[in-house]
Amino acid sequence: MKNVKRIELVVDSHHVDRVVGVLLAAGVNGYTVLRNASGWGDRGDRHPDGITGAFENCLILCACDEAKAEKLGELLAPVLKKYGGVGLVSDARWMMR
Amino acid sequence: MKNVKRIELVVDSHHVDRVVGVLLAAGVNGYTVLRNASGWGDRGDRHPDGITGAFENCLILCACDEAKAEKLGELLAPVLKKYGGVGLVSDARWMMR
Amino acid sequence: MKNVKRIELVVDSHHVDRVVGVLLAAGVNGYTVLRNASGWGDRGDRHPDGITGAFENCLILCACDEAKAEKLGELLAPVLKKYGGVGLVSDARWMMR
Amino acid sequence: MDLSLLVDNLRTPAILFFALGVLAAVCRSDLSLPQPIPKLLSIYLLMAIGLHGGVELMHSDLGARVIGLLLAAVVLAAIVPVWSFFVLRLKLDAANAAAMAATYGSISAVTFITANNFLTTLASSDPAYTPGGYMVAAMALMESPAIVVGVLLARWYAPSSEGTPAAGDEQRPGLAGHGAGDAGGFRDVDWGELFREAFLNGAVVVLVGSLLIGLAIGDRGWESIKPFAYAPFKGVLCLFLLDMGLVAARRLGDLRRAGGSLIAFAVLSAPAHASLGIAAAWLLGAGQGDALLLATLAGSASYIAVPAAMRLAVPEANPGIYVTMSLAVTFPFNITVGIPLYMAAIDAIWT
Amino acid sequence: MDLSLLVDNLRTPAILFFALGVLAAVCRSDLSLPQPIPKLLSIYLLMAIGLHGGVELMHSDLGARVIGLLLAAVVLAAIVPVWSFFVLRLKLDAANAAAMAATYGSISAVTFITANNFLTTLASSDPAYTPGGYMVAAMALMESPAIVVGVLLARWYAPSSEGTPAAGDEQRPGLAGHGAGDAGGFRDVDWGELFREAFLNGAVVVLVGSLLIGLAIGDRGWESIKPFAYAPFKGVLCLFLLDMGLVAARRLGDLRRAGGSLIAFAVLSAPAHASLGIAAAWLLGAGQGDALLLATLAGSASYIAVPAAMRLAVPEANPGIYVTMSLAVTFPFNITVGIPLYMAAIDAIWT
Amino acid sequence: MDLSLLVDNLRTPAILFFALGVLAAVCRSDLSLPQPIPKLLSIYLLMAIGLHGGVELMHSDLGARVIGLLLAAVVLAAIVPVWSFFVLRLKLDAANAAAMAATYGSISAVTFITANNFLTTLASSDPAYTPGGYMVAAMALMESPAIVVGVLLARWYAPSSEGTPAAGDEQRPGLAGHGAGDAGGFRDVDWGELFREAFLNGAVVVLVGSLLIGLAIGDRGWESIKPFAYAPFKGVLCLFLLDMGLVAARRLGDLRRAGGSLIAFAVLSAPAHASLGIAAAWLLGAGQGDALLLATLAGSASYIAVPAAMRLAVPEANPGIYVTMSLAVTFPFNITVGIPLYMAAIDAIWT
Ligand SMILES: Nc1ncnc2c1ncn2[C@@H]1O[C@H](COP(=O)(O)O)[C@@H](O)[C@H]1O
Ligand SMILES: Nc1ncnc2c1ncn2[C@@H]1O[C@H](COP(=O)(O)O)[C@@H](O)[C@H]1O
Ligand SMILES: Nc1ncnc2c1ncn2[C@@H]1O[C@H](COP(=O)(O)O)[C@@H](O)[C@H]1O
Ligand code: NA
Ligand code: NA
Ligand code: NA
Repeated sequence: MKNVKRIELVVDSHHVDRVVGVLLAAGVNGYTVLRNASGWGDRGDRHPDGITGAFENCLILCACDEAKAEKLGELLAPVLKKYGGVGLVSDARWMMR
Repeated sequence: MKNVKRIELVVDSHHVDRVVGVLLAAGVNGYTVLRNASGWGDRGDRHPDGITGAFENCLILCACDEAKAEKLGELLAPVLKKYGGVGLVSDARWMMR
Repeated sequence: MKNVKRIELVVDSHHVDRVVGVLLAAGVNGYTVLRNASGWGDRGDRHPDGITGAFENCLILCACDEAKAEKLGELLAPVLKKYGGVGLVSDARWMMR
Repeated sequence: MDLSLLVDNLRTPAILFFALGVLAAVCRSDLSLPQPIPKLLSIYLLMAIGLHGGVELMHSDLGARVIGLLLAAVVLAAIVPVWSFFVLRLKLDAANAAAMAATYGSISAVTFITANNFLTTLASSDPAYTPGGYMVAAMALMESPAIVVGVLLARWYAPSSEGTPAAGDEQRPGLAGHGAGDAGGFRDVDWGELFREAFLNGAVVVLVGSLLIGLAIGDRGWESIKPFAYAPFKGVLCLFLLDMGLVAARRLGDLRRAGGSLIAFAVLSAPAHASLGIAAAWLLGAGQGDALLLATLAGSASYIAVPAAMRLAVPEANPGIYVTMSLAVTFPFNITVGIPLYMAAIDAIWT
Repeated sequence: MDLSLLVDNLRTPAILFFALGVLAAVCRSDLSLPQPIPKLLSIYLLMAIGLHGGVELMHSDLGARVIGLLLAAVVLAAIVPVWSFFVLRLKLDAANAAAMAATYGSISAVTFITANNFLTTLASSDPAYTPGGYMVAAMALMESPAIVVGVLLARWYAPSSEGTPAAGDEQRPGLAGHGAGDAGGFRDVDWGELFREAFLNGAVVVLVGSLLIGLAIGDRGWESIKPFAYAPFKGVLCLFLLDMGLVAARRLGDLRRAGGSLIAFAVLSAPAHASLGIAAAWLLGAGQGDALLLATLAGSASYIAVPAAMRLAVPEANPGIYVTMSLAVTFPFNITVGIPLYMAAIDAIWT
Repeated sequence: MDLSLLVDNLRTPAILFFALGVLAAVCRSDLSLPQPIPKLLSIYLLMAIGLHGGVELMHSDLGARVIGLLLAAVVLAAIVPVWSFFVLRLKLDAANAAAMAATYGSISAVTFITANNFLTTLASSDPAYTPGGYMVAAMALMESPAIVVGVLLARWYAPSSEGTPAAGDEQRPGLAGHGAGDAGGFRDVDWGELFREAFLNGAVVVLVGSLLIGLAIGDRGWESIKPFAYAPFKGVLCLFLLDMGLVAARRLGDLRRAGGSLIAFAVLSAPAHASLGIAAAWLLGAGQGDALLLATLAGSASYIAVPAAMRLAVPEANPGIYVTMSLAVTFPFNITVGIPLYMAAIDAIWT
């Protein structure tokens, strides 16, 4: 098992492609997306209503090495600032496979 | 980036409003909810069946500071005890935005 | 609160039963499954299309003690190798209930 | 008993699809109708039955007999849980007995719909078998009372530490000083929330709302939505029962765990409660169609509205028991054997 | 004004289901139609209206009057956001004013469908009330222009630091040196993406595509799919409006926060813009049916296509404002009071 | 070849909606029908085609010719994968070749339905084009055999370390000593599971179950569900094909990666296998309608049942290859060009 950083992002569903673009630009090896999340934060209540699509959140999970995580922290800050959403970074170990 | 606690709860979908009420009472700044989870635990198999709605789980994710996490641990214990469900607390860093 | 390991797996939805079988074989006390995940990794783009069902991922979350996590790391490695998917292990504390 | 009623019933498309679902689940097929398909189907069914009932109701004259039937329905829904509770206490703790009592006092809309379906052929040859639109109102009235009765029973007979926690209750730090409002009502039952669950549950709202809309729109409105709300109804029921079969059969594991005496209750309470319905209908001079529906309502058990309410108000009760009994035993019993059985009994008494 | 138009409209099944949804949400019922049911229903409605419009269009002859109507539609969709923007700037910043202006310049397909519905009874007695299939084309043409205009306004009037970040912009480390392409276009608006959102938004594609398919398949093709695309249409609309009611009422919290002057805009802009539509229709010699639809399109506001585009192009704008106004104020106003009002005005002018 | 057949086919609503889906995806529209809408639609289609086939089957007399056709169907489904495997081995490893061989041996229900659709107009003028209800049974019989053959081929020709791991296999610590049962059958193929996947796959169960139910319910039962299972069928097919177009076109990236020779196989195998079907139908003296359906079944490739089974039994194979070829090449080929082509060939031979 090797040490990795576990990056967890919650963003507006409309922005997933952008955020994934940033992940790819940083050179990560994979990511996972869970749609249909609701939540609450600085931008108020967000609850997918199925009609407008305007209030759906997504959870993006990405495991990468420390250097990439560092870079992602920099690349994502302005994105989160402009488009809203939050990011968490934690430590994990990558299971051998 | 600042250090935060990452609180992760898995509860019956019917109890999300209650649990969220507790989170708000503790003064957190945001949370995220993923519905439609299945699982297995002390209360047996739980698998959303779409008819009864009685066996659907939800995952709730909340990042907050250590003091609030402490408080939440206290406030949530009786809730989890009475209504079932589990809670995990881990360390994370909050991305600048 | 007691210390636990937090195991997070992303696998093809068709393999959830197998992976859960391994979790149970290792003696865990519970797990949670979130379906309908998309993602990207060594096996390319995976996005649930609703027609073939062939490209849907699942996120499996399991909290267990260190010994079981150790054992799971061993048991799951060949599974992830053969069937694809990733596993992350991190530290967490289990909320009193 | 006229066996042909039973055989005819078992050859109905809807029942056969239920059987297909059960078979598929028993053989561990991967067939499933994922969320929210069943939700869509059940909202459709409730909406369609409500609208149709409302339109029919508009055409009926509501005499004393109808009022009597509606009253009988409410009374049945309120007393069934009481006696059930005391019977079930022999085997279950207060919380589980109360939840299950509420389940059996309330009704299953799909069982009602199946009974309606069953009547269509009979009604075409003899109008006494045509049920009145007010029977949909009876169903709507029977959904909620049992929930309230169930929760009252659970509170009354709960071990005192559960119902009325002492001020210094050690197991609830942080809540003792906050009051129920603060943390969402964990101290005691929140009556506002309970009434909301009982009377404003999604299923109840769609049914009652559609009934009232059916009353309001008149024939012209009904004609405009009939191709949606009436024509495909029996087909949608097939699809829904396919899923019911899958879901019911997948609870068979819980069933085994629950044990024989509960299964016996789930099977025997259906004809027992149905008999009360038949007796009431007979005393009130109802037609055979109305009698069958009242019997079916009384004999059926809830698996949507009640579980939702009980998860909130009696969380100590295990839905693996009360939902399983209702869904995997009483429901299949009623739609396959029960309905023809009640019909045969009614035919025997009425003629 | 002929009040019977209003009363008749309020007794339509679809409107009553909308009211039921609002009521259920206000009473905090747990009723919901989870994702993706509403998506299925809205795709169905767009597909059905598009096909029907296409088939009708095939049978119409497209003279100068029709071309005039289509042109008027596009012009209305492009100028409404401009004046709206400057009015809204009194209360909102550039981003929010632009997003809301785009919202009100574009259209709501369900409002259009409701107006169509409204016309069916009138049309059966007087053919002047039968709208032409080209009005669906007018709707399709009005979806997108406002999006482009809105984004242009947002860029033009944005605080300069937003629109054109300085090279050393401290708040965007790592992006300043990368250029827009690298990180997905965060520096400035990505016009390719914007046009894709405006003209290739799912709703637009289904509507325009179905219209063209309706034109292509001929009567035989239409007959084969009519039992799907035509017969159950009004019923599906009921189900969809039930959900619209739920969703609209659940945004009432945001409404209170937004304040009175925005609500006034949301209510008053509808008849104001509708008047422009009526004037255009009158000048072009359109029939009463076409006039009502043009008025309704002009008076309605988007809550699907525009929000999707604005999230991407003007992320600083708060959908809690522009979606809420459109969905929870203008939409209910139009389908309940607006449409009969516009009809009454048209009747008064035309006769 | 009679080009009007092709042109008429391309103007069918269903085909046009498929094209719309492809176009939307190619233009990168955000249009999508999220899960589980497509699942609902495909269960509906299988249920409807099964019921209709069952009802028709009840009315047919099952002579030797029908038995012959059913037998021919099974034989085709079992031998197509064998020869395909050896051809595909030239380009692919054993696992991928086997998965793809299974895919092409099995069938696509929607292609079958499209062919059925295609026949309706022809059948109205000449009864020889009316297919028998037993062709639905033929389809059901062709779903599963190829799965079993495919897995056998994969096991047989797999590199030995894959199929039978040595006791000390280093790459599988912890499993070597546990046996297959323990960890869920990772050591080798689990035949019980495989047969369950092959014969109890959801799609197979709904199709076969509905066929049997169609046989059982009689004309009265069928009449009661026809407004659901028959009238809207072609419209639902349009909606489903819209999604198929979206999904197929979104796999075009994988297609490019897979390379020309596989694409050639995906295109050319369809008429090749269809010819086998035509030959069998000719030898058995079938009508033109039955012949077209047998050809279409033989020429079509699975993208539901087989991928599900292969994910479990041959996980080394890449669904990005076999699903993509079937869905993004063979399916579009068959529904647009293939079916009219096979019909033209049959017409030429039969007359
Ligand atoms: N403290 C938090 N913990 C977990 N999720 C959060 C938190 N704050 C915000 N979120 C999620 O991120 C989304 C966007 O946040 P915001 O941009 O602050 O409105 C919210 O709708 C939540 O789903
Ligand atoms: N050890 C665990 N790891 C992850 N999820 C769990 C665990 N135990 C329970 N859960 C989840 O929490 C839900 C409720 O747990 P319980 O109240 O123990 O039945 C289960 O249905 C699971 O989804
Ligand atoms: N580095 C990663 N971080 C998060 N999720 C990943 C990562 N790599 C792969 N995944 C997920 O695991 C699935 C299977 O991975 P793979 O077997 O590598 O294709 C992918 O489709 C992703 O959803
Ligand atoms: Na009852
Ligand atoms: Na407008
Ligand atoms: Na084939």
